Amino acid sequence: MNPTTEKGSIVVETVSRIMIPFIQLFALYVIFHGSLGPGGGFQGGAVFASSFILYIVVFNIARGKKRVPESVNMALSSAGLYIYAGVGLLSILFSLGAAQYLNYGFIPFTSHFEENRALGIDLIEIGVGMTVMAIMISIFFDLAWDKGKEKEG
Amino acid sequence: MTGFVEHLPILTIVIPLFSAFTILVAGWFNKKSCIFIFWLTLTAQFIMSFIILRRVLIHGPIHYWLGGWKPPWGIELVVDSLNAYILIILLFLSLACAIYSKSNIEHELPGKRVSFYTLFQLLIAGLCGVTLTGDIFNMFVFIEIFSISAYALIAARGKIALKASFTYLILGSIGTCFFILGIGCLYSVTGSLNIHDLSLLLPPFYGNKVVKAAFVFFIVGLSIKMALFPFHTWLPDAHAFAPAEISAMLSGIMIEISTYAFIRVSFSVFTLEFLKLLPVFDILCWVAVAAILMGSVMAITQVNLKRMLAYSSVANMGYIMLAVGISLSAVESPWGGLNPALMHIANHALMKGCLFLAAGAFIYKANLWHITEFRGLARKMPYTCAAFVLAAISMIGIPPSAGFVSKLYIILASIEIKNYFFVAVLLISSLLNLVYFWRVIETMYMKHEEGGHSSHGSHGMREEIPLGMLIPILLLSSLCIVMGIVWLGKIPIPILDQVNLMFGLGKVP
Amino acid sequence: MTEWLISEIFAKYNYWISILLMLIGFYAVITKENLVKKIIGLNIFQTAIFLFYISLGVVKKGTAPIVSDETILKGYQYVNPLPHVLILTAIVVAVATTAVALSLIIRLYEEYGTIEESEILEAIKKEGR
Amino acid sequence: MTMSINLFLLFLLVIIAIAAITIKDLLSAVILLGAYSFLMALAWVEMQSVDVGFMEATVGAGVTTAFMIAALARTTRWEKK
Amino acid sequence: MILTVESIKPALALACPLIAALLILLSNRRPNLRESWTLIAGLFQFAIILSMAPMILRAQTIEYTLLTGMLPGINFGFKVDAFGLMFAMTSSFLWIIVSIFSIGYMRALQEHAQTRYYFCFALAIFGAVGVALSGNLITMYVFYEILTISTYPLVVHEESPEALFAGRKYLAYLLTSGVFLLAAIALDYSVSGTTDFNPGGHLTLASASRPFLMILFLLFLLGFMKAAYIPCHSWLPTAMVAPTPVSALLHAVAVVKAGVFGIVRIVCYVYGTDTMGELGLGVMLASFAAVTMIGASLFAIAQDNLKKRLAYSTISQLSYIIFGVALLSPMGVTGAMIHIPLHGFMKITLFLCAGSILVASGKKNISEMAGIGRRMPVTMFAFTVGAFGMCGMPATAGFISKWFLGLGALQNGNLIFLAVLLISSLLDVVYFFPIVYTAFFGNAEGMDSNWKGSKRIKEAPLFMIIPLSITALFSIIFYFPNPVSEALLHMANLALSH
Repeated sequence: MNPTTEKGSIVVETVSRIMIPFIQLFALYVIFHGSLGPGGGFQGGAVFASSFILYIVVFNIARGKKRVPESVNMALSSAGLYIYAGVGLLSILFSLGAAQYLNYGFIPFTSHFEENRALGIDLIEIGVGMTVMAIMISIFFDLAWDKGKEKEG
Repeated sequence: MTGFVEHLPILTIVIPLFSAFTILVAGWFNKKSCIFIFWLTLTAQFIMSFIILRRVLIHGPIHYWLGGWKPPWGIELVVDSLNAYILIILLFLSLACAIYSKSNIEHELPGKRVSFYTLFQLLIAGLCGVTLTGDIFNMFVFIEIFSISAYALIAARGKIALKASFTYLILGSIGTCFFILGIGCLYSVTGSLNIHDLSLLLPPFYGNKVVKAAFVFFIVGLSIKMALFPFHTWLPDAHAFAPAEISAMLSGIMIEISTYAFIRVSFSVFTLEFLKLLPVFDILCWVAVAAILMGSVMAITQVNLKRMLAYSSVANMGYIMLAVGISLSAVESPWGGLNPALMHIANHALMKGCLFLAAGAFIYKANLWHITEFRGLARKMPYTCAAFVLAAISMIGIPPSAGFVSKLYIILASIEIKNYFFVAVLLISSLLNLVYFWRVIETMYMKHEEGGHSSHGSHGMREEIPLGMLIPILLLSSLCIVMGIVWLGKIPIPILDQVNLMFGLGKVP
Repeated sequence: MTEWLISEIFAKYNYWISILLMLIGFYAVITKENLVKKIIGLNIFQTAIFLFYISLGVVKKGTAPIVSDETILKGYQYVNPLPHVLILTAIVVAVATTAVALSLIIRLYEEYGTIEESEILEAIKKEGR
Repeated sequence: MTMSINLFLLFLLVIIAIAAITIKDLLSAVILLGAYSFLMALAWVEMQSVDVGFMEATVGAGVTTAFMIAALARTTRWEKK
Repeated sequence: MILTVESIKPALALACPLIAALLILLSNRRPNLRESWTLIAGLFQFAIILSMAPMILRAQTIEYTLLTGMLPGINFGFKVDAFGLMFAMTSSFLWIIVSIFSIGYMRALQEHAQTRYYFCFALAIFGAVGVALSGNLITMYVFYEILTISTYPLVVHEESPEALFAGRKYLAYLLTSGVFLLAAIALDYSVSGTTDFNPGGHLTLASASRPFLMILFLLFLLGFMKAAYIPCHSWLPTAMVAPTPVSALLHAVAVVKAGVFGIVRIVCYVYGTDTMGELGLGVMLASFAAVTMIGASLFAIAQDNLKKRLAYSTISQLSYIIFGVALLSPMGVTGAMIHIPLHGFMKITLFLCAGSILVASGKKNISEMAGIGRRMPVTMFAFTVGAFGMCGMPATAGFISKWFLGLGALQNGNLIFLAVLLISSLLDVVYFFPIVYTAFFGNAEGMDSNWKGSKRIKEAPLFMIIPLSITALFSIIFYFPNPVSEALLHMANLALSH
């Protein structure tokens, strides 16, 4: 039961190799479909993160770290937050202070107010998804990776 | 340019959020840059808080609809004089702790600087959020944000702090669970979450059992958060074993913010009429009295300075809650209404902030935790000890310090409601304060070292802490005295009057 | 009596069950020595509160709050979506709390070699403050 | 019909919750908690709150369980007493 | 008709010691500079206070408001009337004297922590003069507590376990009393809506019920525990472990007099003599004072330590003042008021003498002082003057105040009180006379052998001799008609006029 040392069986490895892209595709669907149906940035991000967690559990944690290094995690989580909060600030900026924070109808992506709004929501969902995914993965790393044992082993 | 000022409340919440993650990224490249980003953010916030206060005092409350959605549906930020006032205290103490933290964290948690500052920044973002929001569920979310950051920050020193943090986590989560239960009850009755909207929708349901239950849930939940007497068990360890600046933030601001949440919920959501229906505030007074006595007595039994200060915080929460409890019955200006409570919130933030930072300084310099080890400390660290004495004098309530004024006001208010027992308790507790603080001062100043911890001998060199740590301590301690004079004067009257007017408390001159 | 039972217990059974679950969770948080068990209890407690919220939003014969042409045409009633949004946030918060708690448990285990509360307290006492 | 499903799910929830807090094997307790979360998600979907059900299924049943198992791997599997 | 004048002088007078305290801290390393700050500030302060005297003598009061407060009816400010000015003049003048003495004393004994000593001394004077000049109870309370806190380091100056114990006792008594005082002030304020001092008082029977007023008075009395009446006196003899100049100024003038001053303020300016009389509190207070006067004298007889004996004498003498106001008759109040400066001068002479004996010979106990009068004639002569004054012998200042007190007792019409006064004076003689007798006529054998080898005992340094001679001189001068003593009497008469 130690994800750092054990070697997985070939069946599990192969199955998850096939599964992971599909999980990720589904996660993307969830993120982008969030504004229309069930799901959204957070759920999508969590699904995305679980695909990585599956990867880490099946292969080992060191390989997982190589795939998603800590710096990438951090950059993704910050970038997600920047997107989220930045869109909010942009709406203030573009409306020259007339619109409120997160009133994304005012960001001139297109000429239509409603389209702007839809795009704004999508952007925000992407931001949330990125942050959630990165944070979840890094929490899992922190919980699962025993630094002491690594040095011994 | 009033249009811009309208956006400041949300900026005070978003900018620290931005900055928290910026610190994370910047820390990856250069560990030293974190602290500067942190300082910059806080200074900006502090300046903004003053602009907000000025705007609120002149033009009245700011209502800010997030995303342009109108209140019953969208989240609203409301800034009135109460928020603005609390925000300034919060940011001021944060700034002091931030300045202090530079040297201390390099020394105490050298490897964890980046994550420390990130969490600290998140803590401040959460506290600002609680203060500024006008939506009760949003308040819950921000309470959780600052609590989670606090759990992690408390645990930073490891060992006992871990256990303390865990206890706090469990109790704090239960507290917030009660809080959302309360929100749920209110929502089931009214279908709204906006504080202002609730206050309009609730009155027909005041007799409803669900509403009463909701109020009790709020009281229990927030009492756990603010460590009111029977629920204080998490506090002493958590406050004692956190890093110094976090202790200062916990004792000086975090429990006060929970008190603010309590005031907001009970006066803005449930209005005065509801509070007069139930005898809750009377009960609260007696609980507060128990907290005062218990906190003071327990503080006397402590040998660990920071634990002693933590118990003193329990007692001081008692003061604040007593003042809140009396506020209903005592109406006559200027000690009526919430004035004493608001005063003591500010004063306690200054005093406890100063005391905890000073205690941290002793630990920083010579790893001194226990009062008995402080022999002859005044010769080595004269400025820190002097600051400690000033803050302690203020805690005891000796004039003309800040603590004296708030104590005087609470006493006057208790006399007005003709409850002489409260007066006696307040006076006794100030004597108890004297006992436990004077013990420390006496050891520091009057007892000589017995060839103890220093290699320099009894008339050793000065071993003062770095300037960056000293300045906030001295600033806070001198404010302990200055604020006493300010409170006696007329400067704070507009703010306090506006708060009382808003809640329908007190007599307006 | 039976009327009361029907109106207060059976008609509102999900409230009663959510309260029962809350109590189970609360019991675990308070009495269990094991820290992981405490966290499990806390999770049950929180989820039960969420159940309470969701029950608030239920509309008999309502449909999921998804806007589409079909639902508008047929005039369906939606269940109240606002509690859902709240619970989404609350679940996030609960996960964050759990994550922090688990990391604390791991650190505690590294320090004291146990995750039983009484043993940790004993070790702390032995160490002296 | 739907009411009976709902009642059945909720009833099951109570049983699983009790099992999760009484069982001595922590790993089993954690798995039971995952099952509890998943059942809860089902119950919510049945109550027409699809969004929250989805969330609980991914986060409560998925990620939290993964976290807990990871934590158990670092500590110990059995509750003493 | 009393005219009120606005003037910043009270604030300036208070600023002197405060600034001096800061300068003293800054010139930590240079003793000469440090001590000259003390002297300069003392001179300035005395000059400012003295300059207020003409206005007061013209039956005016000086007011200065520092802060208009949030509390209606309370301004944080000063109001100088004749009584306050008397106390302020005494404290500030004696501060100069004692500062000069301290320089000699502290240097001769090479005491440690001298900066702290002078710093706290300046703060203590700040507190004492503040108490004297403050215009209402809240302001007075502020300075009263400053006085308590700032004298604590002086009491524990020695830092020995004994001193620490004394310090703890000191704080325990005085801060507890501060708590009572705060309660009393708050109650008073809640009843009458003001805490200002008015001749004639602001509390009347109409303002509250009789039991309430009685309890309030008791609280006030407990609040002014600095007056060291029995049974709340025991902190004072214990606090005698302090260096002698501290005992001299603080325990003969500033601290204890602040307590007595407070009681006079309460009796005459808060309750007013009429209300006091109607409530029957005068008799109660007078009996209290009578017990203290006689009891403390009896205690004093049993003491061998010179300073302790002086301390008990102080307790007894302080109660003369309380006794005087408690008589509620104009003569009695006048006697009480002038006893404040007169007793200050006489008692400080005695303490300074005790200090110079200690410096010159190292002796603390009376039994060891046989024949010392021949070695230290100036000191012991001054001591004799002081002692005679205490006993109320004619030709010393003590006679005047006792004369007025006696007249007051007659005016009151209660002969028992007169008897008490006489008995107490007799007891004063009983415990002072043996000291003078042993000092001059005792057997001087073995006097020289046990101090600094075989060195002969001689007079203390000039720094110490001059101050005590001055005060002794004043103790005599006040007896004979002269402008100063007439001004004092005039002031005491003015103090109560409406």
